[in-house]
Amino acid sequence: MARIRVQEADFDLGAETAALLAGRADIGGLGAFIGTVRGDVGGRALAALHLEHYPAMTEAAMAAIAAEAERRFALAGCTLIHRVGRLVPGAQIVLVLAASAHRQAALDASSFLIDWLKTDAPFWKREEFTDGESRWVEARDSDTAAKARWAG
Amino acid sequence: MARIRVQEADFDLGAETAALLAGRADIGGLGAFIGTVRGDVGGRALAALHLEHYPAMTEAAMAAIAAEAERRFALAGCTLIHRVGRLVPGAQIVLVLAASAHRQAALDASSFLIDWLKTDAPFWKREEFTDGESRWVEARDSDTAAKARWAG
Amino acid sequence: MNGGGGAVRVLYFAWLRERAGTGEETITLPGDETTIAALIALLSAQSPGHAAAFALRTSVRAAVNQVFAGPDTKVRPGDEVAFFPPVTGG
Amino acid sequence: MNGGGGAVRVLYFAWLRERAGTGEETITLPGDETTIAALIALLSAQSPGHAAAFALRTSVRAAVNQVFAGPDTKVRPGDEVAFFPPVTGG
Repeated sequence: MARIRVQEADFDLGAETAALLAGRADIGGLGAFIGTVRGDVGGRALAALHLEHYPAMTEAAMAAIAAEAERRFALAGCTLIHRVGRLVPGAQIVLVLAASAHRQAALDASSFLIDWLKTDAPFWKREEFTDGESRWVEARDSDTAAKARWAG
Repeated sequence: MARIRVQEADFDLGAETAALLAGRADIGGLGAFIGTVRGDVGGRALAALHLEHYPAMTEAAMAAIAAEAERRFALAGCTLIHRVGRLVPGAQIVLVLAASAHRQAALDASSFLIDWLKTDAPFWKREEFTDGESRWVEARDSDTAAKARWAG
Repeated sequence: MNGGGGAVRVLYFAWLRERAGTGEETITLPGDETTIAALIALLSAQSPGHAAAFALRTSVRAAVNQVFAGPDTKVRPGDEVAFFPPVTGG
Repeated sequence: MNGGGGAVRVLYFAWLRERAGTGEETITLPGDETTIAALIALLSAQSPGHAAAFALRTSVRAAVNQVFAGPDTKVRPGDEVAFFPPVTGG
């Protein structure tokens, strides 16, 4: 039921939302999250983020996360899109949509989906700074803590 | 800083999001909520929802809610749009957008904004059923409870 | 201020409007100042519709000059007072 | 199964790929079955780059046949094994 995509191309929030809601009168709320590239990392100017992934595993891992959300929340549908490749500041990185008859399920599911994507989908970010330096982003304890809120 | 609108016309999620993100490289996450009209209320077929409001007060109340969100969360911007008039099943009712440098603030603020809109903005819904009957929606304890989570 | 009272604009919304049979009316206060609770008592005596509008007191909310108000909130000539059920937007 | 071992496809991602100096290689197992921990020991001996890739063991994650795996997860001929840092998508 979930729509899952990994792509270099940008995505269109309005079109994705319209596709999820089209012809449905059983949906009362839609929660969404979009992650975007910030132009500043700790005071250093970013030229771009490079998103690498594990192609054979990525969509299956995202589908498993969506299935877990559908098991936990009364969802009418959800959409997960994650971009890969070189993304400049201001660019969209990731889209999460969760639709439900009830707003709380829609909001909780969209939080759940982005928290789990951060810890359970095989993507890696490399930061390219305007001074030419480049470094891999380190996983943050706060992401593991955010996922741990959903334990049980 | 917040964009606040009350209108009969529909709104465009993609356009509103683009307007909020345009030219900004300080945003890392955007949380959104859209409320839509369900076609079924406890097994009865709905013909339409009628949204009434208190024009002289509505935008000021919405601005106060947005200001409270900006006080509590590190927001780069937010948008609140609420429709009024007759809305058929599937129609969009309300839009909340909250943008921040960090995803948790964006997600928390979008939840906060819709919870407070439900309890602190002067809108009233009347349900028009397909059998011709009509009734005012009663406020729900669960909405008051949802707002109470944000106490303090 | 003078002691002769003055006009207050009263608005009704949702089912309070339907029961009162009007969305807006002007009421002359007996004095310079009253409260929401006292104004409700005054309005309830206007007509059976008004009495019905205010019968379920726990379901009636109020605003004075577009700000949510309680039973003890002061009302003065020139104010705009609105009565309505608990809100159900969003 | 035969007792002569067999080939395992090994993938590296992010900085493990850069340190190992390759994104993909095929390794012949000494027997019919091993574990992620034993495979890491075997791979670390391949080159200084490999040793550097696996030096920070607490920062190395693994998957066997596209499913997250732990140090004791079994690896058999024909499997696809991937090594990478903790994920940072989203």
